[in-house]
Formats: sequence, structure tokens, C-alpha cells
Amino acid sequence: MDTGQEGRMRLPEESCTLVAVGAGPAGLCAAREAAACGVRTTVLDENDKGGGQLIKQIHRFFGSREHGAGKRGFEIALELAEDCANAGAEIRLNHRVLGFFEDGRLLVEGDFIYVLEAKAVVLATGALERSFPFPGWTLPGVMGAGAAQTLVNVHGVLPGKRAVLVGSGNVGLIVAYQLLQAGMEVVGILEVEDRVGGYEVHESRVRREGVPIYLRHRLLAVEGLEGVEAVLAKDLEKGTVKRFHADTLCLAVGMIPQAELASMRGCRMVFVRELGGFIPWHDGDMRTDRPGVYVAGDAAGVEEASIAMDEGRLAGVAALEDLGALSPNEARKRKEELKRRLNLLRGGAAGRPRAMAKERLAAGWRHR
Amino acid sequence: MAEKEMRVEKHPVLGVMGRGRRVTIFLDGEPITACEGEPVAAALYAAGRRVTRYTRKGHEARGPFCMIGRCTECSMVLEGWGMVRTCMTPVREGMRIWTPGRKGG
Amino acid sequence: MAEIMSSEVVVIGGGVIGAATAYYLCREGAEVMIVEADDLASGASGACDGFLSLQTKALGAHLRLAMESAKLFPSLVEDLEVDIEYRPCGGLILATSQEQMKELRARAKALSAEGLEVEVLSASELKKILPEVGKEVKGGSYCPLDAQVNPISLTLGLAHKAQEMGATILRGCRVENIVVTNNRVREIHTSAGSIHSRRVVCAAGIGSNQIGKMIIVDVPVLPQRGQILVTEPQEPVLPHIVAGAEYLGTKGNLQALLPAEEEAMKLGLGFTAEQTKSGNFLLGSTREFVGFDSQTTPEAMNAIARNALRFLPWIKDLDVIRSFAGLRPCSPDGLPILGTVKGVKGFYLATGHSGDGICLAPITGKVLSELVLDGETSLDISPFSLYRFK
Amino acid sequence: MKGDWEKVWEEARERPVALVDCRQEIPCNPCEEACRKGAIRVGEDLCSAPVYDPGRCDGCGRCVALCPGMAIFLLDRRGGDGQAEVTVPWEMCGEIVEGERIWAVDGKGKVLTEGKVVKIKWMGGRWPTRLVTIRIPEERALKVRGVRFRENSVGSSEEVDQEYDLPEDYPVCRCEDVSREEVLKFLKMGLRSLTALRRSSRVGLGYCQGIYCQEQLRKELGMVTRRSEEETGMFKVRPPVRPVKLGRLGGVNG
Repeated sequence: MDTGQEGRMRLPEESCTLVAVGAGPAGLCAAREAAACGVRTTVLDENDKGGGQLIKQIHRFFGSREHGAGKRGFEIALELAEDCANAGAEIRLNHRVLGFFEDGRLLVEGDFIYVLEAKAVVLATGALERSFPFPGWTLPGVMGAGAAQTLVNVHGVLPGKRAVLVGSGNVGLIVAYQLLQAGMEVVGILEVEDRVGGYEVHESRVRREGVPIYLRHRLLAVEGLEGVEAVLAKDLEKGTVKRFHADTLCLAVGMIPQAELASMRGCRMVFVRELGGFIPWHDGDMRTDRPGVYVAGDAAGVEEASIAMDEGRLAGVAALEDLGALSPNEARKRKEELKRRLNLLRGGAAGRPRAMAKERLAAGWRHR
Repeated sequence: MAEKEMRVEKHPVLGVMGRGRRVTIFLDGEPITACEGEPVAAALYAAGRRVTRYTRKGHEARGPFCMIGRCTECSMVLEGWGMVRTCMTPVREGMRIWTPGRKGG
Repeated sequence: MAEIMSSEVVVIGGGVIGAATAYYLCREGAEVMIVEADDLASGASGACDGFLSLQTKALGAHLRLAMESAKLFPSLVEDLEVDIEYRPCGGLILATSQEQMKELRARAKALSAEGLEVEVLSASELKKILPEVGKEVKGGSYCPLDAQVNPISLTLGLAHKAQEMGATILRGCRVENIVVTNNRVREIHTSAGSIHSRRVVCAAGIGSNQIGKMIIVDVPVLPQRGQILVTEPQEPVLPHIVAGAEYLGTKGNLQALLPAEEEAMKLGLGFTAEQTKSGNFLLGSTREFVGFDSQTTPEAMNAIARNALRFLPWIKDLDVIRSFAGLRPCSPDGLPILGTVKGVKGFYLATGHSGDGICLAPITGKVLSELVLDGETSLDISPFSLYRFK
Repeated sequence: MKGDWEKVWEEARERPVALVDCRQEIPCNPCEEACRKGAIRVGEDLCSAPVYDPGRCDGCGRCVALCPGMAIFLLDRRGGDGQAEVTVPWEMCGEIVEGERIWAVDGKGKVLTEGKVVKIKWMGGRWPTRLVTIRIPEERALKVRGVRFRENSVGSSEEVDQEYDLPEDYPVCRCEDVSREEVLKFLKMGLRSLTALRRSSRVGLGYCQGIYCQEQLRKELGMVTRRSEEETGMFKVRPPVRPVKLGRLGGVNG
């Protein structure tokens, strides 16, 4: 490439019909729908592997056959990526989207920087692990539970020898289990509430391995010089303080939807507690309030991977419908089927509040 | 912590974990054994090195926090390139990385 | 809302000009209320660089104003409780052609004649104070009085100090109307209630035109977008504030110094660079008239980056972590609009600083306070009258 | 003993049968898919708990391997000698070999008894699960949910006697290293908008673009202004949302 001095190099421009940002379950499924329908589709992802956060999930998944239930997360990731590519979508890994401008253009960094224009953009940018500040939270060895999971399951490296987890939701339970699987000791799981947040089956799995779950215990601080050496927690029942000797502290206290590109694009953002925070407003078909912009998966509200898949498919179908690539009748049929499945996935006690939030969104979402 | 203890050799689900060939990288000039293709941050962890930077204001140690390229806590200087997020940067033989803010480095 | 407030002086706008005006008014013991539609420094003052550059000012009154302003900064450092990150670092303007060098030489001579010390440096002389510059750079001019400040801290510091001295700051408060009876300002209607006041200073930046309309005066201020890139923080490596000669060209519309490239012309591109106290490089900038759109654009980001590398190629490995754009309150000739308006007593203008607001804030505040309280100023501000345009 | 399990208990005298210990509403049906005999039904409503008919179960173990909750086990009482064989899914590190002795634990991790490993079998696709069969006294058999080598790690904490003094100041913003105290200082000055607070305190102006500290800053501001999170709003998002080399952005070192 030109060295810039004399080179009057402009940003290269490129166009395609549908772009999915994020090659996780939502983005891959959206792109697959589009590509299978003959639409020129590109998937962008900043990682060197497709599949999003599924690649670090080594446990078998809930859901039903359409979601690869009973298979392990990384296995599902491989299949989704393969399906998507086989359908004809171009998956560009190591491509970072730097911006999504109000005029609809994307600024992308691959081997070079370029501008990408598309008639439809599906934002499937996922979520981020929530964290909160406390004394010592910046010490090396304090990390997101997902970060520890990435280290052990993707890279085969232990984050330390002895871990304390904070949060007994499904993520905390599963990660605790997976740290044990990789050979780490899990000193305990701290839970500020008086009951375990995750499913009983997951709770049972870690308990069987002898991991104590400390209910009504609040994380106070982490001690250490240049890394975690001990974790302090307060027993809210007794009012006493416990010190745990550990070199790793994993935070599993929820996820925050990552839809900054939607915000930059000018999509209306709404705060939905049940779905993790600020998300782009979207209708029942995953359309945002900006024409040609769709959202799916955790970026549209933190839920399960199986839901992300069907939301991705739904966004894909809605985009195809808007592009005129699918007859209204066919689109309706497919959307109904996907919505039926989504309703089933959100059927349990854990899913109901999310189902209701999604309904309120589709109905317009006004301040209560 | 010795490297051998930090690397998962045989995993009950994943089996023997596939790794790139052993290469040497340099952390602040000191040689470290790493596996080609794995993220630099993982290689450092495997070598028992958790500090990736020191803050400018308080000279506090920081380490990888998200491992997916978002928190930027693992950013280090890769010689000839500048600051990189080490959790997103694959190991290549002979690469030299420097800990930002490290005193006497 | 029923609440009725009153104040001796109302300052519309919580940007650097409004804050400085309030500060100097309070120092004279006036009772002041700042009415700000959003929050302090939420407009151009919070979206600009911290250049306090004297050698880029227009010759004549503008330069004199800037030189007077520059003298006030050290006293602010003393008086304000917020660290305004003032650094008397000196400033460089770099030329990339012999033609530009010629222009810089001519300007240096003219500036010196007006009392501003400016030194012209050959390429080799330049090397002594800025070792690594691009191959294109042929030399430059250096002004030791140029300096740097943190514009947000400055605004905050001034407003905070004014508040300590008794000023009231109404945030999130929009001015809806100004009541004038018998040719005199009487009352200001705001979203938070009415304020009785006989003196109003309009320091509303790009909102000034709208404020003017309330008293049926046309204040010719248009928003001009300036985009800036921010890099990751670095150890201090850039000793001075640095601009390209084309910055002078696009700023002062000087034919001989305008950029050659069509795209750069369209963007009003001019190179600026400073390293802030926090270590980040701020790289600028553009001059675009696009209404109230304060988005940054891929073209400008690319152009600013490319342009910056012509001057400082060694920063190519720095990570850009953010971009932002501010809307400069731009007057037709790029000079501020200061003073009274005909037919409406008690209404004062302090606006149209066109990108020089940070630099000119202290002197603007000072002369406005004099004007409001005494009716006359220690410095002749007639060249900045609104009526110069008619 | 619950009705179902009585039936399991009886059937297990004839052949190995599954014991399905899944009661919660989980959107999941691999057990139904796994069973070739139609012994497990979830039905249309994915979240309903599985309905299991031990009479149709042939004890193949596929559901044991595939259940994502690891909540299905096998019971085999064919010996009729007061001993039972229980099969559990097992995916822990380390090795189990046939013939060795191991703890049998219940769903809470409590050690029930010691048992002997009689069979190890791999099942469940390309990345299978080990099904470990142990032999234990039959009165404990219905309670077994897992096996384990190690003791509970309870006791690895100590009580801190003295009133623990928490450090009061710690960073809110990791990138810019801004403490909570500093944020409060700016709030005290009267800043009331998220943007102004961000620009002044520098919380959220760092490398990560404020994605970690934004929530915290919103909380602090909300406490002072009594505004909801939605009203307090979000940071304005500016490109680039990922760090990019200036040279790249300017098109130099491609």
C-alpha cells in the first residue's frame, strides 16, 4: 500500500446486501438465513474464530434440536459457522467494525481500513461481562468468569490454582464446574442472596464436587500485592468476615448488552433491566427504529445462546422481507414458527420476565 | 507457578489440548516459552505472569480482565507495532513485548 | 413553573465564555446567574483541543485581544481550585513547502511588528526542538508564548470559582424568551422559571443566533464542525503544541496557505497536535459547515490521520481510541462578536469566537464584566462590534 | 419415596433403568431426543419437566450422557444381593479406573458411602461423557448423584476476628485510574450530566471507551440526581469503538 505522503489514498469502499456484525450464534444464524435465500451476505467478526462466546462453552446445551441441544457449545459454534459458510455467506474474521455512522456506512478494519455499505445490517455484537468496583478489583487475578473460561477452555491455561467465584447464577455455577474440570481448585462460590441464582441441576453439579456455596455472603475486598492473594467476604447473617485464600477471583454477576454500534447509528436506546441494560429498541421481528438496521442475540438483551440463534434467524427473515427477497407470505410463516420457538424457550420461570419485556418492547415501550 | 502446572495437558472433555509449536518470546527482554498461535496473554498466564501493565497514575499492577479484547487491561507494547491487546494477539516466534509503566524496564 | 428568581446579571451559556464572564463579574462583586441548557462545557468548550495559540490569530485587534488574554492565564492558575493543566509550552507551525515558509516568514515579521515574538526555524533548526518530523516539513515558526490548557477543566474551574463567589448555576435550564420593555431587558423566561434581571450576557455559542432572535437581533453565528482524533495516552513526548501551515490557511482563509488537495479543502483540513496532561494526543482538525451535526465521519478520521502522519510520522503506531467533533460558534469573519446591541439596553454579546474561545475566554470575561458593570472597557472592543458586518 | 422412583426401584430389579432427577422449568429436551424407546417425554412445551415412564426404559444410558444438566442416572439392582449399581455422568479431571474405590455423593455433595467402580463407558457424540458405574449398598442407591475422589474443600476460609477496615478509595475507571473519591468531588462541584461528568472526571475516556465504568458512573450520578438509569442515559458512542493504529486509519501501514 501507498505510504501516504504523496498517495492521495481514499478509503476503499465496498458494498454488499446484508452485513451481520458479530459471528456469534445470532450473527451466524441471521447471515445463514440471508445467504440461503441468495442474498449477498457478509459476516464481520473481530475474533480469529467464528462462533462468538460459544467457542469457550464445553458443556452441553439446553434448547431443542434446532439449537443443537445436547451438544457442546463449541460443537454448536463449529456447526453454525459451517452452515453459514455453506449457505454462501462470506465470514470475515479478524475484521473489526470501528464505526456505524448515521448515514448507514460501516467503517471496518481488516487488513486495511475500508467503508462498507449494506442495505441491511444485523447487529449481533453480543454482551460484556458485568463488573463492579470494590477494593482490590483491579488486581491481576480478578477477572470475569468468562475470561477464566476463555483461558481454560479455549487456550488450555489455568488462571491460577485456587479460585473464588462471585455469583451463583448459571454462569458462575458452570464456570466453577469448568475450572474444576481443568484441574483448578474452587474454594467457594459467594452469593449475596439467600438462594442460588442458577438452575438446581447446575448447582447440584458443583456441589457434588464438594464446592461450598456461601449464601448471604457479600464480597468485600481482594487482598494482594501484585495479584490476588486472599478474598474477603462478609457473612451477612452472622456479621463476621471470612478470608479465603485464593489466587483468582472470578466475577459472574451478569452481562451487559453491547450495542454501542446501534447507539452510534442513532437507534433509539431503551433501558430494560430484565434484559441487562441499554438495548436498541426493536420490534417483534428484531427491527430497530432505523431502516435497515436489525439487532439480535445478547445485543438485543442478554439471554441464552439458543434464543440468540432464533433471534438471529428472525432478524434475517425480517431483513429478507424488507429487502423483498422473501414473499410476505413466506416471511410471515417463517417468523411465526421462529416466534413460537422463542416463546417456548422463554417459557420457564427464568424466561418469563424476559418474554414480558420483549412483548413490551414490541408494543412500543413507553415509560411506565 | 511453573508452566507445567498452568497448562491443561489432558482435559476430561477436550482430551489432549492441541497447541502450536513451542517458541520463545521476550517479556521485557526475558525469554519465555510460549505456544505459537495462542494469545500472548494466555502465554504469559501459562508462564505465571499475570501483570500486563502498571498504571500511569498510581503505578498499580493490572492484568487481563475480560480475555475477549474489550477491557484493554492486557494492552502491552509489541515491539515494532505499538500497543496491542495481548488477549487478541497471537504468539509468534521471537516477538518482544514490553510491560507499559514498568519501572526500570 | 411559578418560581420567580432574580439576579443582577444573567449569563446565558455555561461554556468557557459564559464561565469566564461569570467569574470576572463575580470578582467585581456582581450577583450572577449562569443559565445553561445542558451542563457546563457541554458544547464547543468540551469538544475542542487546548490550544492557546497566539501566532495563529489574525493581525491587529484579534491578536491584541489574544495577547491580553494570554497574560491572564497565570493568574487563573493561581486563583482557580481546579487544575486547568496550563502549560506554557510554546507553539510550532510547520511548513511543508518553500511557499509556505515564505508566508510564515512574512507573518512572523508582521506578528513581531505587533509585539509578538515569533521565530522562524529552518528544517535543521526545527530538528533541535522537534527531532522527528515528516520529510515534507521544510521548517516552521515558533512562538514561545503559545501555550496549552485543558479546556474542560478551565471551564469547570471558572464556573466553580464563580459559584464559590456566589454565582448560581442553573443546569438543564433552557432560555425560552427574553422580555424587553422600554428598550431594556427586564426578564428572562426559562424552562426553570422566570428570572428578573436587567442585564443579560449572551454567551450561548452556537445557540446565540436563536437567543438573538428573542430580542429581534440577528447574531450571525453559524456552527462550524471541527473533528478531532484522540490517541492512547503516552509518556510526555511532544514538547509543544504543533500546527501545520494549512491550519492557518483554513482558519484565516489565507489563500497562500490553503491545502492543495481537494478533499482537504472540502473538509477545511488543517493539522494540529497536542499532547494533553493525561498523555493523549489530540489530532485535528476540520472546518465544515454541516449545520448542527456533530458526528465524526470516516472521511475526516482518515484525512486527519493521514495528514497528521505527514508531520509526525512516528506516531503511526499509536492507537486512536476515540474521535469527537465540536461545533465552533463561527462568525462571518472568524472574529468574536463582543459588545452591546442597539436599541436593547442591558443585552451584551460574547459569542462568535470561532474556535478561539478557549484562548480568548479570560479577556472576553474580563472586558465583558467591565462593559456590563461600568459601561466601558479597558481594551478597545469596537473592532468586535456586531455592527461591523452591516 | 416419590411415585416415579418407586417404579424405578422396582423396574431396576429387572434391568438397568434411568432415574430422571429434573424438576425445574428448563427450556430443554435432549433427553426426549436421546431416548429411542420413547420413555422420556417433554412435549411441545420445552420448559415442562420431562415425563418419564421407567417401564419403557431399556437402560441404554444415552440420556445420561446427553442431559445438559447431568441430572439423569442409571440404577441397576439385578444382582439382588443388597448391592446396586449406579451410573453417573462424569467429566472431571483426573482418571478413574475400574476396580478402584471412590466416594458416592448425593446432590448436595454429601458423601453417602464408598463404592467400587465396576464399569466406565464413553457415550454422547464426538466429545463424549464418561458414564461411571459404581457398586454400592442398595439402600443408598437412589440418592447417589455423583462420584468424587476429593474431600469437601470446606474449611479453606478463616474468620477475620478484628473489625475489618476496608480501603475507602479504589478505582472506578480502570483505564484512566480514576477513583470513586474523584468522581464524588466532581459531583460535589455540581455536575449533573453524564457527559459533563465523563469529560471532567475522565471516567470513561480511556482505552476501553467506558464500557466497564459507564454503569458505575450512571449509578453515582443517579444517586445524586435521583434520576433513573434510562433518564441518566448513555455515553455518546464515538468511533473507533475498537482501538486502531493511527497509521492504519491514515492508510499507511496496511
